[in-house]
Amino acid sequence: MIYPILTLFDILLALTLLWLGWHLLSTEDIFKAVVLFISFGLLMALTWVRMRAPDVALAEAALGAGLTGPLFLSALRRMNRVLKGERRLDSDENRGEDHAKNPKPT
Amino acid sequence: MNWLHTLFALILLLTIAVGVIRIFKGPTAADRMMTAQLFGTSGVAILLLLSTGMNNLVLLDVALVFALLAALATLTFIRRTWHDSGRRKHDYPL
Amino acid sequence: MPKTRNRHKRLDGFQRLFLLLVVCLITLLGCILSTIPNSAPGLADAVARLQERSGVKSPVTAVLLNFRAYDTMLEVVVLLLAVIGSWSLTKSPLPEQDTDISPVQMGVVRLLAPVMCLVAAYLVWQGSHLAGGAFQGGAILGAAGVLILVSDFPWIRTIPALPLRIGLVLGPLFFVGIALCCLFFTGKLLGYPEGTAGWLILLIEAACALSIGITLASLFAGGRPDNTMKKIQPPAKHPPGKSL
Amino acid sequence: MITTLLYSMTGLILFGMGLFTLIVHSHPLRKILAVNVMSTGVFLILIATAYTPLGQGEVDPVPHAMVLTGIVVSVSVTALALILACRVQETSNLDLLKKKTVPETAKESTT
Repeated sequence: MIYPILTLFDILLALTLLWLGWHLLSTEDIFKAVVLFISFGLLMALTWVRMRAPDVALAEAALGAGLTGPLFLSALRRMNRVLKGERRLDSDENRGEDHAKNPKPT
Repeated sequence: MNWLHTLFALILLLTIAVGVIRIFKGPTAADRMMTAQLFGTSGVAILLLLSTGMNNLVLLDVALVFALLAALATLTFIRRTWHDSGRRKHDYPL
Repeated sequence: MPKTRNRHKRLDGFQRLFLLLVVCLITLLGCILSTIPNSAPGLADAVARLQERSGVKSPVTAVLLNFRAYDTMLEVVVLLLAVIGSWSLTKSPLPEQDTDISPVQMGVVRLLAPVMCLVAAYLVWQGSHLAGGAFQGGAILGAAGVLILVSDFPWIRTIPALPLRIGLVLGPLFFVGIALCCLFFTGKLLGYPEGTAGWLILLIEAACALSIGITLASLFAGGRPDNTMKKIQPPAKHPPGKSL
Repeated sequence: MITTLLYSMTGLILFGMGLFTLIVHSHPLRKILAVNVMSTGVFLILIATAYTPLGQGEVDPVPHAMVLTGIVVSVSVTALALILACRVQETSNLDLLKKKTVPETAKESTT
């Protein structure tokens, strides 16, 4: 009784992974791609659990599902602020002296 | 191995697969982010079911890590994305 | 290239050729993968045979920190190199002014950050007999750091850089030091003396977890800490508006 | 056996999709995502070959250890690549802004 259910579980997991992977690589909205990537990481952690690798599942749950999402989101914001011209362009050269002078980007 | 637990894990995985639709259709960025949050919750439930189904207590720790870190992405989203460019229909021009 | 290139499903000639090549590669690799015999002799038996002598009960930790410990040592150095690379690229874009922190978020940070540190310590301790270890614990510590960084507390800017740097190199230095000590006493690089392997592995794991946590948090911060600003800041901050 | 094959093929297809996207798409963030998907595919193949079903002996811990270090390294390399991409965008915008007007450069740098 357990093996058909597990096989169904495997097939559903693999199909969802492929579906998520394809869409995260092909959507034109990059924010949607990042959210899909976070979900992809969560499902990868489930896959490692199914593959009897709890060590890898722990690492993936902490890194793939927990840390890469914030990484991508903050990088996305940093790039968007550059695009909108909100960010100071001379951020690294003379940041020390005029840090207090620059207006707060909103 | 308990087949009933595995069956319910399968059903929860099915709900995750259905929930992906909200990421595609979600009108605002917050809808998409909340879907990822929901996946974290479903993932905790699946892990708890599988830990009795596969008779492996380590999976409880994985579920603990899931539950601890699920809020992190949402918090980053609120602080970094929603904070300065949200509250409208969200479509990054990249 | 127009902005909506990704939206169109039509591909140009080069992209079609590349798609064809990728499909050929995948088919070839799939054929190779399907011919792997499933009863191939793995290394599971060898690891299980030497498990007693490794000092830990978890096979993955035994492989990571005893049988292939030099691999892990160099990998920790790779993490350090990533931080050096990011620090040499740019300064971290820290919050400009004191931003508003909602009480809900304060509550979340106050509740979650200590629990994360506790779980990290638990995972490092658990690595010797069940799943867990330096990488998992370090990842949770890094997540706690990200949680604090993302809240834009004003005191983040005043974190002194020297303890940060010491924390970054603590794990790799400790690992290399123990490796050299083992080389001196037993004649083998990372050949732990008889009976001390368990404790040494736990010590290395604790130091590496701390370093990995700081590494991941400073990679999230996205650049080196701003030392020049900190020295200017205290006189400039107390009389506000004077620096203009 | 069938589980190993299923997950290996999934990893292989993920690798192929990531490789294709890495070459075809031009946005740097998309390229970093593609490299991540590729590495996930490779990890999946490695773990799937080590898999043995429940009750038929132990799983091989050596690929697990390799994948564990690989995941940590891939995350830190991703972070480094993101910082590099942000830095490239900042500096390239700076250079273009000195010559041209703002909206044109913003449009150019997106593609």
